[in-house]
Amino acid sequence: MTQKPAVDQELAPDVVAQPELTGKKTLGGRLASQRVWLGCIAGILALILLPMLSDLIFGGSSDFQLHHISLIGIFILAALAQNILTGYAAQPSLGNAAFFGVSAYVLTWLSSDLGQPYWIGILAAVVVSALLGLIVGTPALRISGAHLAVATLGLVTTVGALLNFWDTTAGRQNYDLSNLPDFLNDDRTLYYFIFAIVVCLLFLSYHLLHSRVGRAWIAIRDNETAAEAFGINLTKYKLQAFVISAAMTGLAGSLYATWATTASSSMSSADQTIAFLAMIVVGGLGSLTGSILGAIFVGFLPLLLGQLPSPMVIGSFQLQISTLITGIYGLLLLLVLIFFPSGLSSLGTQAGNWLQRKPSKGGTE
Amino acid sequence: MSAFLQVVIAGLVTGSLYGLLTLGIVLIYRTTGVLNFAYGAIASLCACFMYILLTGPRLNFWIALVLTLLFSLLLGIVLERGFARPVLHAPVFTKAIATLALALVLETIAQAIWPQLAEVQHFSTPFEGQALHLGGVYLSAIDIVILVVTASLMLVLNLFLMHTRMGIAMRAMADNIPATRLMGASVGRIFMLVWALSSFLAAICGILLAGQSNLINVQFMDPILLPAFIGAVLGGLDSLPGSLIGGILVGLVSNLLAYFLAGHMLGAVDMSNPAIRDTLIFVGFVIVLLIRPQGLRGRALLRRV
Amino acid sequence: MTEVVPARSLLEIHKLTVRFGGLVAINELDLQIAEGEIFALVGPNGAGKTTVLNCISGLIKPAAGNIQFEGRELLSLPAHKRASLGIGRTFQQLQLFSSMTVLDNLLTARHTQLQAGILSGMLPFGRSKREDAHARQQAMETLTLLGLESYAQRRAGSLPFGAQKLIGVARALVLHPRLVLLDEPAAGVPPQEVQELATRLRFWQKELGTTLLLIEHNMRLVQAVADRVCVLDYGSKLAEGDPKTVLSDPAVLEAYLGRGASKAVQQEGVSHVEG
Amino acid sequence: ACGGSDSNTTTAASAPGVSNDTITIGAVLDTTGPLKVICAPILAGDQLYFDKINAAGGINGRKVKLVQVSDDGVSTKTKGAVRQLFEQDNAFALFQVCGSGNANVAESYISAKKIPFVDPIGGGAKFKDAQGKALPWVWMTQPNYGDEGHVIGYYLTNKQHAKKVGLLYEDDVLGLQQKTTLGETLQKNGAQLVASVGYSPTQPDFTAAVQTLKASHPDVIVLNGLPGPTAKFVAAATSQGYHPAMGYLANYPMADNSWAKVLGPAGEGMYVSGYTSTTSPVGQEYLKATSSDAAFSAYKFYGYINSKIFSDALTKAGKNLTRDSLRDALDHDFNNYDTGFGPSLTWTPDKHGGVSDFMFLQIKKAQLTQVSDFIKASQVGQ
Amino acid sequence: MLKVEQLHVGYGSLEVLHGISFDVPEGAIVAILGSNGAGKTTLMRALSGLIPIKSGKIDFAGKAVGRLVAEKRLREGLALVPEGRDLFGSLTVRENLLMGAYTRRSRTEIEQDIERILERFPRLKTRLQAHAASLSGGEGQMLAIGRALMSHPRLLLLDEPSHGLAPIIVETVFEVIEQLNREEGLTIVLVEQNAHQALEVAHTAYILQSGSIVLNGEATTLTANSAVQELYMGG
Ligand SMILES: Nc1ncnc2c1ncn2[C@@H]1O[C@H](COP(=O)(O)OP(=O)(O)OP(=O)(O)O)[C@@H](O)[C@H]1O
Ligand SMILES: Nc1ncnc2c1ncn2[C@@H]1O[C@H](COP(=O)(O)OP(=O)(O)OP(=O)(O)O)[C@@H](O)[C@H]1O
Ligand SMILES: CC(C)C[C@H](N)C(=O)O
Ligand SMILES: [Mg+2]
Ligand SMILES: [Mg+2]
Repeated sequence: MTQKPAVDQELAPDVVAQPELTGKKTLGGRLASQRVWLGCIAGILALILLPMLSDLIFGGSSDFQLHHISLIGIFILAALAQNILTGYAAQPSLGNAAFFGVSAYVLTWLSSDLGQPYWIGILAAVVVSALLGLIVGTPALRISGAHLAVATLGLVTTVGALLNFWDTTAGRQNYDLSNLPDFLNDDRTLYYFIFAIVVCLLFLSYHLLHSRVGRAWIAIRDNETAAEAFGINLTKYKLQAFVISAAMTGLAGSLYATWATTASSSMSSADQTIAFLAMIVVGGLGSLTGSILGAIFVGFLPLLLGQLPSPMVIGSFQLQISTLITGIYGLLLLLVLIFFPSGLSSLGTQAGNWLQRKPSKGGTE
Repeated sequence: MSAFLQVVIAGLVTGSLYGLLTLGIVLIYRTTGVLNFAYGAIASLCACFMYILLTGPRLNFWIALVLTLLFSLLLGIVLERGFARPVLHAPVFTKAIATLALALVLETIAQAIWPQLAEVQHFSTPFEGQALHLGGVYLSAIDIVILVVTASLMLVLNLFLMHTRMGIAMRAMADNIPATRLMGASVGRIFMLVWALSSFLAAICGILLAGQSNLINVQFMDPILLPAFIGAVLGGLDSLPGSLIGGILVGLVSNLLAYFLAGHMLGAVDMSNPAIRDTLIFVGFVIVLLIRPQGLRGRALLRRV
Repeated sequence: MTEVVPARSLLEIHKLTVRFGGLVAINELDLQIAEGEIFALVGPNGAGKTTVLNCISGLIKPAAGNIQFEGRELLSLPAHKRASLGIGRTFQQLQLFSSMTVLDNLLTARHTQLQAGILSGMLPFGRSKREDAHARQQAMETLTLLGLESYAQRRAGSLPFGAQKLIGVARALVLHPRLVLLDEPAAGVPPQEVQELATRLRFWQKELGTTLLLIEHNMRLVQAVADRVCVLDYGSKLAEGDPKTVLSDPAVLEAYLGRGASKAVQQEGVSHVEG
Repeated sequence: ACGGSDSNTTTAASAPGVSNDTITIGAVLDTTGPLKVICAPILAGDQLYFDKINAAGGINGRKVKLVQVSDDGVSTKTKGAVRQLFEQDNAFALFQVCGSGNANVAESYISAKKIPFVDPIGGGAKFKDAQGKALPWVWMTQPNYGDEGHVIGYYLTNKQHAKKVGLLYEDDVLGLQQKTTLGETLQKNGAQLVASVGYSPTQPDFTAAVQTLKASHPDVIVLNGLPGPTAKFVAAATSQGYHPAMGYLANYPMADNSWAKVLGPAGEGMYVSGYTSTTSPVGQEYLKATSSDAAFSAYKFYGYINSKIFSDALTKAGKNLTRDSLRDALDHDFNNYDTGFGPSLTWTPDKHGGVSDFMFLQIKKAQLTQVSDFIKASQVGQ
Repeated sequence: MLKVEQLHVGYGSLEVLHGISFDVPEGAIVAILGSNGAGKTTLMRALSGLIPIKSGKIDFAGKAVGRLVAEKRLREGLALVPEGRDLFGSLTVRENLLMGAYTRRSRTEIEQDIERILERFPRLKTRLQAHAASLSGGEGQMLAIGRALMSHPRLLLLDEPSHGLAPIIVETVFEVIEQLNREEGLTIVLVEQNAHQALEVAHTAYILQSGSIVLNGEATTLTANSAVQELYMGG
């Protein structure tokens, strides 16, 4: 886990048409960016129409299915946050689940124990996460690579243990997030609420990553020394990445508590935090689409696999699927990593390349 | 006093086990730059294999041991071929996550073929119940074995890695795989050796751990993986002696803390709570890293421009 | 070429010493670089040239000595602040932002001249987009000036070595810095382009008043552009002065140029580029 | 939105999940996560019993269909699992959620929807509200750890004449309550809890715990928690040559032969508290049905007998099965009900707690053997 | 000794070399010249096996090596000094040299060779225990050349060996090239920006432009060619 950039620069093919990085001057670029826009609009429309589709397909259990789908939204936020930190600013931090857990507890504490309004709780959760990000980011400036990864992994399990300690000393068996605003008790509005946030943050992140700040992060990822020599304040930008990532993960964490109506110390666990990293690796480091694809794959696939009938009857043979789910998931994960070593988003890029080549062939140039 | 000594000795033994575990982790890290999250699963798979040999065909302990070590070499080779080779050129993060996926797969396989090992089982060794009494201190035979095996493996391995042709090539590979090829070194073969070796080490570690607690199940390595990682990083990740020192430090400190904090309250907070102990260890670890970011024995990353 | 008497020093290095473990890489070095001149630093491999540059741009903390830029002490400033004073540089081993396009490399180099922070960066309109558009235009101008405009949208890491070298130069110049530190810009650049490079460096110096500190083993380039040359050996100054004199100094021939090279340099009579 | 509480069954039957020929019931049992060791055998026991019932014609003419979902043992996933049972799989009632915290998450859902929930598996699960009033939709069968602490304290002092007792406990709902009640009863009976050490389930090393307990020279050490960690503790003590004068006594999650086997030679003579006896007819019936199993599993037996209790409740609720009729049956028809595993069980609208009688077992030749009669917590505690 | 026919090579979908053919007789020094991006480095990578070839043939000493992996080609006697040096940064200078001798067995011979290389590049002697990552640009280049020589190749591929070297060392390098060729019969393929010196030592030369060979001939003839002078020798 050294800080080498994700792509083998020496021998990697020239990705001319990486729509996320190139400007918009060329004809191909313009077409690509039009396509990006069309894609976005189509995506948003699909999100709006999904509940109705779900009604058609699932009938009575539609709300429950939407509730499941909302989870993807929460994971997209978390993956996006991890990607900003790791895929762009190149900090191999495994600490995000700590923010995820802490924010859930802050929200629950404020609203269940102290009876504060939900919105205050969310706000406080995000602010506390951001502060925590600052606190974690400061030592992370000195520690790098695998050392940072292990240290932050330690942070996550320590925070998990402390949250659990709080639970036990407070004598509670589970931490109920009870007094939610009414509309969030409704699966459909919760769905719209979560995805509205997701779309907004994707939109804002897209611009941020293409702005001066985003370029500074990528510069740090590609070459810290050169970045510094060109006036990029490493301390400031790394800290900013930590804080933004922490705040976003905090938002995801408090939404998760809202979604599950409970906070649990297992939210700050090694499994959870590695899942966040797995999301962006599977999806694609340094790619927004990667965050989305990764969240779907890592966050949702196990749930889908859990829906497989168990025991599965194949002829006369009974397969106890439920005991194999973890392994099946691991195997699928492995296959994706082998066939898409730089993430599922490279699939998109390849398709994009192909799409882009076509019009310019018959085009005016 | 003897209780204190006992705690120190136990800390050393646990620490050595962490250290032993880190040897294989560091070996793979130094040759591929990857933290191998599947290491615990490999160790447990091998130890489980031995358990099956001991309880199924009821083989003699030593025969089972030899067979298990052979199995571990084979396992290493199979894993390298089937798993590590296809991701050899993938980015570091991809490799790290792939080891995680591998761990999931291995654990599932072990559980599917040996369902009884989903639960904790008794793992017996010829050392069980044997011990040395030194004054008031009690040193069990398996602890002595652990200390001796760890120390000698570390020495041999370090000599190998620092001074043999193959050892140098392994380190070279971590820097630059294409260039290693250009030197005529068969990267595939070295890589296979690395995996065989580290799986061999994992097997030893798994067996010793199971032998020490006389307990085994498919996931019995999980709780010691993180302390072992912490030990390895504390030591510097790129030095075998360093990682052993790091491992011992973690084992020792956590035992001593547990011993000294027992029964103490800080206001309403019970200081003997494991969460408090883990937190203190973690904070200490971070402080050491802040003072020496490269770890106690590690070398700072050098990048010239 | 007449001796340029430095009227006003832009950069003053005083008793600079750098050690790496037991190795003394630079030993009590004094250097003055005048505003607007092209100053070449040459010397055998491992003499400490790159180390001097790294001290100026803040990547290495020297053991002793001080460096003043326009009378301002540099060593107490963190590396990233020095760029905003107007110091640009290239690197011996490229160090481009290799996953970015060439244009984005140049935009990133203009970091200190842009303002946008997180909040304005997140918005699809407003200051961030405005200043980016402007910076992009300026970057294109720089690329055009150096004849590199066709590379603008290519991923920097995939370009041939020589091209990357020149893009490194473009990246250093795009900010219009007061002082540019060039570490072997001509290495890997084909001879015919070296001539062009010389012309362009002169242009930059003459038209834009940029001061250049140039490390080079390519004596054609040094002869073509340098106003003054300093030869470094084992971290100390071996000779300093105008290129002709210095490069025919027997000690320099002995330690650095060798007989063949000096012969070549003298016989071929490289055209000195003037503006 | 609509939610799943309204009936949308297409058959003429009376309640969701109940059709003319089947009753669908849901269970959240962690068969994939950390509680797998306990939940998987419980599920096997459930299935064994329901298969038997179904083969005999079902309950009031309806077959029982058990739908099990795993929440990976993680309480944030429990709600999703429960919702799946009721909103997707259209279950009639909730039978078993494994883990105290998880059961509590399930409780908030089923209470709001007025769904009966029988047998939360966890000695720390909620069945009373803050005012001590029974939660209207939850029925416990299992004893709670607090009661057990009283009985263990009583047994150690009155039957074994221990004076100084040490305690290893799991530092969460499994242990904290028991630590208190054990201490109280010991004190009341002239003995003392001389040291108590908490552990966390993932703790890799127990040496210091051993030394701390050893330093206070207890006559006996009580082991509270889960099979794995407590076995680790015993192994660590043994490898340091330590054995408390009067040995160990473990609480009921360890009342399983698999645990005795894990301990190996070190386990000989150890006491374990338990509340399920196989000497009853149901126990014998179970033993016969599982005679091909390698070893007796108390967890599987637990699943079996609880399925029986639940089936009895369904039977008592009558042919016209609704959630309310089931609730009525649970509240009124379980008066001194013979559980079939020893203790009797009484549920009233005001009392939804489980059994509170314990007996003690001893490991003899790696087998648990009953060595005491049932002792009622209500007689020894308070 | 080396025979290349109709070689097509590229990166991903981009083709860089469009059917290159040439011959390197045993004992010859062949220079390959060309401007930036002509494909010289790509050619060297393809010859040494660092990147796969799309089509065409590479015969080395009568054996088809075009599909062999890099390590097998080295074992056949084909060594490369890569562009950008590709040192093992975390290994010491000495260990880098030892890596160069990976395929060789005799300890004493290896030690002798290390001695010989240190004599040629005395600058390395003082840095023997330093990590390669700490070397200056030129020191690193010397090490890269030394390392390649340690394998006792039959054919040495040099990708801009004079890169970053002080003039006096460039001289040494070319001396060494000539000497190895003369005394040990080492065959050499040389890519250089320094066309003057390359043509001085080379027997024949090929000129590469946009991935195709546009000109070839005796080194002396090419030196006299005005177009070559204009384009590759800086007028
Ligand atoms: N970080 C470092 N650690 C150890 N030694 C170093 C370090 N940086 C430089 N050196 C050593 O200091 C000396 C000077 O190096 P420097 O890079 O300044 O040389 P240079 O004059 O630029 O040489 P070249 O012309 O070959 O690039 C070299 O011997 C080099 O090995
Ligand atoms: N990793 C890569 N991915 C994509 N294209 C590449 C890659 N490496 C080189 N190229 C392209 O291949 C072509 C030939 O490059 P090559 O490096 O072989 O040139 P060269 O002749 O060695 O140039 P130079 O003299 O600058 O070293 C160039 O157009 C370059 O952009
Ligand atoms: C079946 C029981 C032993 C489970 C245990 N009581 C728990 O709380 O998780
Ligand atoms: Mg240099
Ligand atoms: Mg090249």
